[in-house]
Amino acid sequence: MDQLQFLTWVRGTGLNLTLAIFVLGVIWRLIEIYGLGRKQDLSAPRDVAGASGWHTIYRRSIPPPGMLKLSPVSYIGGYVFHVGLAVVVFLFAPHIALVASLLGPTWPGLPSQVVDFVSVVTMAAMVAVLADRITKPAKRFLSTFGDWFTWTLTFLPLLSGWLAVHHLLLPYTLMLALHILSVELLLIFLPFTKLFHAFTTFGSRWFNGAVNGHKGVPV
Amino acid sequence: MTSLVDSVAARNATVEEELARRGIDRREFFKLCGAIASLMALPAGAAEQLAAAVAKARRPSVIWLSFQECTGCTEALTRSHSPSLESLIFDLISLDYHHTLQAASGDAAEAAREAAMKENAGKYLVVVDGSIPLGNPGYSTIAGVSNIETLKEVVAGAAAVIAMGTCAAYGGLPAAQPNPTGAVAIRDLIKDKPVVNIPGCPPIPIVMTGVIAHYLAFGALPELDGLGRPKAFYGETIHDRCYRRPFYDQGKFAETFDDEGARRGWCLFKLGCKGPVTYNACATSKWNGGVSFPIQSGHGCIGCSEPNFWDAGGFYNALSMPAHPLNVGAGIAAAGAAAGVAVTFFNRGKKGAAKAGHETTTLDDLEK
Amino acid sequence: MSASLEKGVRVLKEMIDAPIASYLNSCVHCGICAEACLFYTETGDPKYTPIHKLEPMRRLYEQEYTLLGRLARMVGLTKPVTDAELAEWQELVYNSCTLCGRCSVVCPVGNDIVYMVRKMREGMSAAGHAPDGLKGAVTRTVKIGSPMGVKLPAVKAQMKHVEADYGIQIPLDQEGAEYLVMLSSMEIINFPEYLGAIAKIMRHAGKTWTLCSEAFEATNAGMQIGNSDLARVIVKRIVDGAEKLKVKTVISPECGHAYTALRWEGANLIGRPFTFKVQHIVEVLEELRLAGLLKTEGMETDRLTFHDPCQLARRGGVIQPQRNLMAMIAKDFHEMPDAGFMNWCCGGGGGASAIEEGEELRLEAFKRKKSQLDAVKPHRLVTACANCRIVLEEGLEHYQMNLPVVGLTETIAEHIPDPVGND
Amino acid sequence: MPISNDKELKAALAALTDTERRQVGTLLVQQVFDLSGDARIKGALELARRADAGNAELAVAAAGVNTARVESFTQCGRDTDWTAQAAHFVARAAQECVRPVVDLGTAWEAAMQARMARICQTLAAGEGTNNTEAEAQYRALEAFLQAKGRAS
Repeated sequence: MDQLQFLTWVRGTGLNLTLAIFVLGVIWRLIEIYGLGRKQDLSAPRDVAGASGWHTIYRRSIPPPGMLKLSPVSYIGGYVFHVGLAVVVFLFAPHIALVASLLGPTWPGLPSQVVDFVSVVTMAAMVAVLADRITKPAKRFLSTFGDWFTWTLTFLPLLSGWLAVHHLLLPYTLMLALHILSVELLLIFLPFTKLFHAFTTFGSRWFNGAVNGHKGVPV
Repeated sequence: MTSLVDSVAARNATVEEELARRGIDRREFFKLCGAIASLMALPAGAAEQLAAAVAKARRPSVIWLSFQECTGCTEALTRSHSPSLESLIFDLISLDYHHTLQAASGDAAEAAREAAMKENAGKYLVVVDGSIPLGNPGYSTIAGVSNIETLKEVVAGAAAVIAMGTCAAYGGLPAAQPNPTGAVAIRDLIKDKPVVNIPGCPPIPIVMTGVIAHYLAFGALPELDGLGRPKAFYGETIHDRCYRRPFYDQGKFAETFDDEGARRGWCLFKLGCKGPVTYNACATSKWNGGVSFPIQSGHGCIGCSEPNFWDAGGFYNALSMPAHPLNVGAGIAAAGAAAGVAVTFFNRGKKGAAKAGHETTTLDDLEK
Repeated sequence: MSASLEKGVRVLKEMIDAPIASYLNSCVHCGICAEACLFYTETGDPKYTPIHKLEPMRRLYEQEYTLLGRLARMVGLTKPVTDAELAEWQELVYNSCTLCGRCSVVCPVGNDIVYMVRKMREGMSAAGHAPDGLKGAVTRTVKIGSPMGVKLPAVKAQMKHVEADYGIQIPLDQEGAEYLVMLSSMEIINFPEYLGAIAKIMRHAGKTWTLCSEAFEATNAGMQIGNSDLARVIVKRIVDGAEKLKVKTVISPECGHAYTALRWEGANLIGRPFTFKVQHIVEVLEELRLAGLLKTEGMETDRLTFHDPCQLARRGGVIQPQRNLMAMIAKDFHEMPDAGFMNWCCGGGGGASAIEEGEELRLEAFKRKKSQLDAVKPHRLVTACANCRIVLEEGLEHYQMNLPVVGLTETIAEHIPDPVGND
Repeated sequence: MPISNDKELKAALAALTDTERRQVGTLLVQQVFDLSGDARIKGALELARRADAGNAELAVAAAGVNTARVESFTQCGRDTDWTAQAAHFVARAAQECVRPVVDLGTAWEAAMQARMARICQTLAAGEGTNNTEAEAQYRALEAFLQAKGRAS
């Protein structure tokens, strides 16, 4: 199998397989998780404006008072690389074209040079967050193989994508193929690792907000 | 066009004598060598050295074998227009057998080939265009002899083999899915002789001339890359040499073949151009004597010099697009839902059993 | 029938629900919950990271309720939860967790970690891995009626004493009264002035109230040990008492967990909504204040600050009322840093103060409260939870901080003038 | 003038000077001191009895008594030992006597805490709630007033 065949495979069959596993995995896992249901709270609710699951979904993105200075790398690094990932994935012309071709809608993107800069910043933030995971005792203690694996799964697409765009290190055919392959690995593992927090975070925040909102506590 | 048969007398003449006989003066010849030297990125001083060597060289005997091919490669080489560099090629070599071009036919043609093989044993070049069908030898034969037999027989005494065109180099369109004839490339069959692949559908004539001239001048084939292609011509991608590259970098793309962008000559990436993944010299040496090349004429490169370019997804699917239409339909979602519901069914059952089996904790149940 | 791993696992299987599944799948091991937990920040020991306290339950969830998890266990990739593991986790789930809920409000992906610890305690207690202190407390509450062995005579004695001290008649078992006042054993034993304060306030506000002889104990050690079966037995007494006396509202006293147990878990424990209202005494005082029935005189002049009991403020939603009440009686009131919603725990809640072997860790964790107080340097510390008061006083004593701790209700009662004509 | 109820007790206390109130308070706490026996409280009471006790000394004694008070709390969730709890109230009563400023309220508070100590003792003995501490306090105050030669 030579480079063009490899690229064709990842752009064709590989992509097909990946999206299938991804769609299947996400739906399966979501039902598996939320199908467990929960008991209704019979205690009398305390109605307080702004205390509900929906509020928590956005409010929990803001660091609670006093927490930012306790874990700045987690918060700032976390923000930068999540927002950066979103910009690189959803505002880069080729990605928009790809998504538009798959799902239909299209939207304006950012100039390639801006996205290029953002991707470098995102990679830097990820390295910072990785360093934090290695040095901070609580984080290090919690870290399992899954954490290091999912970090790599998220970092490789960024790196290979950046190298492909700049035609660096490997021939473009191979680097583009590796980039697409790394994205496919990310999508395949997403529903079965902690990356699934991309979906369950909203459910978790909603439950947290609902349980505390019932008590009139806007969390 | 010099008829091949009556050139037998001139067979032993050197290139210099042959050119003089044709009335082509030394300046024209020097211009050819200068062009080839520069094209192959040889050092400046090499032009004279190349000219001196070629002039002295005895024109090698070349046997051209055509198997499963469309004669496009020959067509490209023999395009007749002003006495171009390509036509001069036939002055550098003694083309002793080419069943399309030679006047002889039938037994006479085969006799000419066998004579050339015997006379130049071990020194003649074999040029092949077209792939070889392994599915059934009967698919493609010359004079009743299967291509595979002819190839083996001819290549046995050859000094080197030049696989001319993507079919000979990598199997080409005959090898496209489902490859009914079991077409294979030369490199898949010939392992014991040096093989030079000159892919392209068709390849650029100057590339042919360059390789021959290099062989004549230095008595060896030029440096090849991993896919057996001369690095001088196939070292860069079309994309890296494309004059529209600045538009790609600025994100200026033509969206359709006749929109504003296309008319402005913007990058054709979104229209399926495979320039970034195709190694060839089209963007620099261009075609038809430097007139143009596919991208310059407004159509994306289809990657014709890359193996399997024919099965690399739609020619008009951009590289960042799925190669083929995807089918991730409701079936997949349904399967996911089914798995989810099934697990939930078991989970609820397990939870229910745990609830049913709940033994109310009393005070002494706190102790083990 | 005695406790066993099998029983504990069965209870955990019953407890795990969609929220817990969602949380366990969302955790990204970012460690921010540790930064919010005083047992980690003051000891620096990563094992006190809140989400780590749920590790056995997480593994059980994975092996029981996820397809891949079940497969992994079948092929031996993961080990089932062992009894030894639960024994090892006892210290993490009880001694080093006061159910203060700070981790739940900071988790970036929204995991309600304290919700899970509370559920995990169900399994731990059923498996026999609950601290002896709590076992004793819940046994005494079920058998005698109070975690500290207080029987009705002691309540009656205190009633008599308060009547003598305050000159007000203490109603007992008065059917049809508006309020049913509950007491926590801590108040009956250590802070009798609470009952006096209630009597004074109720007379001042002209409200009818009563104690109930069958249900004077407000606290619920069953909830602290994390066993709903026992918690149900305990809370049922209060419900029966309240419904027998046909009261409109039950007042949960100056105690954190009593409020959570009755107000939020009570209805779910007995399986039906209450027919009466439940309010913390601070909520009642605020209501009286708003209704203009709480006219205090004079102001405290020394420098005061307020310690928000976790179960009342962050976990119960009562944050502003205590400030309004303090404004009524304190001239020189200063908020501690992180006060209110993000307040740090005193270190003794959730039954932790009943665990003798947890004493040393609690005093270590108290340094966080010390730094909060050092930032404000008050002359007196006001709070609204009897257990907080004792834990605070012990901590302050341990660190040689001369800082008296008083209850909000008692302090307000001191500012209520005696009606004219009293002796 | 005999004192037979709390109203008269309060009136009598109201008629005393602050220093006398501290001494009466100390007297009442002394009557229940046997329930504690804590040396720090013993020292504090002796100090409070001296009319010339300075604020600094009082503060030191107060700290000791406070420690005794905190140490004698019945821990949350622990089984109540009413005898030990009695000692806690003796400490609380003693704390009133070593306050820098003593007024009617503190004297009355000392009396009340002393009674709580006695109640704890009766509870510990399981004799129900009635005890004679109140009367004992009336007799003590009468004796104090007698000694002061003032028959109010």
